[in-house]
Amino acid sequence: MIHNIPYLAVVALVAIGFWAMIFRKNLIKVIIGIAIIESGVNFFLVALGYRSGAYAPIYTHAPSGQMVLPVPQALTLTSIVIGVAVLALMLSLAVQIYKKQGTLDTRKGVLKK
Amino acid sequence: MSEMSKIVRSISNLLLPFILIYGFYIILHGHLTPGGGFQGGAVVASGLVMVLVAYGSERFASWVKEKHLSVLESIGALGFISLAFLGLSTAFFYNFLAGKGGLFGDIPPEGSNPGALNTAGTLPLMNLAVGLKVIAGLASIVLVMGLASHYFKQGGENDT
Amino acid sequence: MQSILTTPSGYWDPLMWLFGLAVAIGFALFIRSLGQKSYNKETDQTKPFISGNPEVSKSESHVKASNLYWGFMESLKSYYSKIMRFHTGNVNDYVLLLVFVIAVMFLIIVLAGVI
Amino acid sequence: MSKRDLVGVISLLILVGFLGLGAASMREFGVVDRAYMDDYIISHSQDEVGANNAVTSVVFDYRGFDTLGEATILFAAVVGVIVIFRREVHE
Amino acid sequence: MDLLSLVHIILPLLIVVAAGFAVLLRDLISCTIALAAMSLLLSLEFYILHAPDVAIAEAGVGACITTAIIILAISMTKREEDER
Amino acid sequence: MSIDWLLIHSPALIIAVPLFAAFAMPLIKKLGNKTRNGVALATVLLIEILVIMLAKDVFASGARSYVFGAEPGLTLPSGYIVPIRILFHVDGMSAFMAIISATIALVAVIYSLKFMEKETALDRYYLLLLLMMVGMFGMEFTADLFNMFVFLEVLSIASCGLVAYRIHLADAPEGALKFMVISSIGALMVLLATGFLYGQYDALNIAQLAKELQFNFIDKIALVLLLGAFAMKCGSFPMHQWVPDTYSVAPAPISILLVVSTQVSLYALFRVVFTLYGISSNVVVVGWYLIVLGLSTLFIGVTMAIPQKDIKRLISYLGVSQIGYMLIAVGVGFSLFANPVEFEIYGFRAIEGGIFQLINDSMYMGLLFLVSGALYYRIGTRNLDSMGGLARPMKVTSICFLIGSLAIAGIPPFNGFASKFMIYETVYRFNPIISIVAMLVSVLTLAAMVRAFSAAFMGPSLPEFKEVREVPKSMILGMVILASMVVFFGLFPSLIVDNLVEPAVRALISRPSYIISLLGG
Repeated sequence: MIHNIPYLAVVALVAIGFWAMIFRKNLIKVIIGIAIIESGVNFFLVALGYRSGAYAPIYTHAPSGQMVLPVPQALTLTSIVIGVAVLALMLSLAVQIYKKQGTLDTRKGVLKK
Repeated sequence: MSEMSKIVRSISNLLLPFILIYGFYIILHGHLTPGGGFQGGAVVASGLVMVLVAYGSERFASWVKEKHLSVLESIGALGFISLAFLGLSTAFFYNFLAGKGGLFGDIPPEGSNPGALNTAGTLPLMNLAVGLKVIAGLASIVLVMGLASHYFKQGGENDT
Repeated sequence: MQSILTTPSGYWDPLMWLFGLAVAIGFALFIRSLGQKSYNKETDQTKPFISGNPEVSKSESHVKASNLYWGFMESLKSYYSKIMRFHTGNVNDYVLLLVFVIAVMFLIIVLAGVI
Repeated sequence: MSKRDLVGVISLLILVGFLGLGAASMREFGVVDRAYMDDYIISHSQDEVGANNAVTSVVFDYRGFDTLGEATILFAAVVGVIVIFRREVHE
Repeated sequence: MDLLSLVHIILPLLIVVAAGFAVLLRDLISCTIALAAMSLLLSLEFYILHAPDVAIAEAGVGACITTAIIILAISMTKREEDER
Repeated sequence: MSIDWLLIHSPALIIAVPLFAAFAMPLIKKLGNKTRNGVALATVLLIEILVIMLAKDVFASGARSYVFGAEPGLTLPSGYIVPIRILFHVDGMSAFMAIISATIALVAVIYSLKFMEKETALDRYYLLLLLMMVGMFGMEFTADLFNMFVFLEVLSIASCGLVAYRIHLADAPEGALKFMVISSIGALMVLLATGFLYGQYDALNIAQLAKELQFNFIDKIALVLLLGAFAMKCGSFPMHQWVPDTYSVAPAPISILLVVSTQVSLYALFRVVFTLYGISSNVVVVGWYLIVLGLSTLFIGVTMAIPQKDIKRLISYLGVSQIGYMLIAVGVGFSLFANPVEFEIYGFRAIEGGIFQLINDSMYMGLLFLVSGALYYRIGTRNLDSMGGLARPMKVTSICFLIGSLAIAGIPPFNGFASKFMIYETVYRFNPIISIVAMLVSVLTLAAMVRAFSAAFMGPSLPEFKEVREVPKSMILGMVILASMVVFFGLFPSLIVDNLVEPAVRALISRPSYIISLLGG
């Protein structure tokens, strides 16, 4: 249990992100919440690949021996770039909403019912 | 984004070459040391972002045009997918250069070794293509948003 | 026949249905043709008669969409006021509902094996 | 505290509780008990692909198709941002 | 308990604290700084988890590009969060 | 370049050719507008042909696998028991979904040629449209959970760019942002579930995971996350509110592609339920969960549709309620999965009805959205209150709308009736109350469509619409293609069910053959 602290930190990050997305009324805060969940999931993937006492999966400098798992790192790389792409798109939309409606309040949208 | 003070500008001038060299090193040595196209592209793009912040987006836009960046990005993406297509005699994404000798075709010795640039088949080429694409993509995102903020500050109601 | 769709307790044949429809329409037309033939257009026969008042203009006699089904909406007012309040159009609520559904499903699916 | 907030807090707590239980009952951090896929890559990537960096060989060779998808996503996002901030909307 | 496992406990806690600040602060620029700090700590954690590739990517993308984009967006909108 | 070679590589080519065209689009732009439209149209046509070839082969001679970066057919490295590389697995169900996506994309491009003519930056429009197609095909073909996440993101980012395409409209950015928030959070839940499964079994391949799955506590958590995320992406009841927001602001050709993209999410849901978890999960609970979701989606969707003033919102709410039919039918089939006798009697037929409903839904929903787009093209508004008497100037459009509304309400002899008939009958055997509610919803659907039809097309011809003419030929062509398919599917339902739907359902429910064909015996 105590050794699973990184996993529990991931759950805490997901919870904080959801908290921001549910209870914060500012669109930029909602987007920051998504970024936090994204970071949490990335952390989760890398933590899954960790093997204690092993080396980075690169032969150039590592002494031959056990290595940490390479696949989760590759997945995380993909996921980081996806994260920044999504973030840029959402922020530009938020800017346009501010331009159209003069507010970033989620409660004052025009699409209702 | 408007221009910043002279101190900031000279420091960014000083730092830019180092960041660029570091970024291109990461891209080129992606198959040997930690790094690769994405990481190096992100580093180079962050150097460009520094210049954009220091000099302001209008001045940056007079050096680097958004349409040129989009052509560069397109070329990078096309290069990447073409390298994948070239393996189609066996399968999509087949690494047709690895282990065949010639350019990038050497096989590194088993186990821990410093490695040679001349290995890994299509990987260095893919790294280059992806690096180009990521540099152009991230830079154009920041450039477009910076220009938009410039026009917003001017406060035109009728222009988007 | 490629058109017959068999189901566990019967079948459905659209071509047969179309044939039946054609017969029914033919029968209806036949009955219609038995009626009086002396219907003349462009006479007073076809003009609307609104208790002696002049005819209203076309755009005024058009029933707009929000006025259609007025009675239906009125009789279900209590239901609709609830359901409309539920549709807030607020991004926070969308995420809240996802979390709510996931939480309920945790309770159902994970505990279903335990209890 | 409104009814909505109450629902939110309770369902968030349930979510976090179950996720936390799951995380706690996961295999222990740092102890990998089965790694068929990754061990194959660690032991074969150097002679199959020829790259010293196993992560790069995963990114561009074993899972190269994911990377193509990722490049596509970045491309789409850049195009989306340019479309959103384009200045003239009618010809 | 050796030093490394202590680091594996402290760094995640710091990351969670930084994330909490990124959500709780009212000033959006401060939130962005907290987010950048979280990214940097995360990148450090990746380095300790023997993932140097991911650490470089997270430092470049998460701490620099993301921050720049968010600050650009805030400069085009409002800096303060609305009152509840 | 023989036919065999083309068939072997077609799963990869169907993804790669539109990607190549999309990446080249910023360069093609310089060659002029005609070339740009021609390239987009040619790519979509080529893909349609490839998909039909592949589907014919798959229906005739079984599923096809494709390995990226290794010799064809070598799904496992020699002498090894787990797959390492990314695999594509095209079985009947994937081919069926691919036919729907390719056809609707073709119609969307044909319709866009005139409809979007007045907008700027059209190279980027076609680029994003092609990327959206790539995302759909990727999600349909892939046999890898992480790859599914990647293509889910490709699909949602490309669609987000297209929803926000008419950025000058007041509500476009808001609809797009809601869509993006929803889809990115859904995709993150999928990624979290992938992480949980990966940590347990060190595998990402769906077949490998399905083989090893034990349905312990962590597998249950992953199942819940996947179900929640995909249920939200396909717009089922409590999480359906983003659907009308997004569909109503998107251009009409994009709305019909968004309908297909929700169906692709539904396909992913079915894939998770049937192939990944299958019999090893608690079938009755999961099946009843799908049924309850479906019922509430049906009812809320249709009752919300009736009072709408915006024609596209009205159609979108009806689209939400149509998803409910598929969820109910498949849920009934899945809850009988553990009971082979009853499953053979009517459970299989129920799933067939649901899958047949899926292809019909894409056709008539597409038709209705195209008609609403035609109205917008001519009179520049989506508000039903300011329409009226449009049947006289726009004859073809109004006939298409009539066909679409009768089909969506399940009136014979159009295609909606055939699939709904199958669903009513099989579900009645399972539980009569569900069937009765479904029929009631059908009546309410007819009521909503009659309201829209009479408000827009009937009534006296209004003076402000004196100048309105019929829409241009390419838009008419798009509508007529879909309308004739609606009529054809309605007249020959058995042809479609026997040749398209049945192989798809057989592929969907046969979990062991999915595992064996990828991993060997």
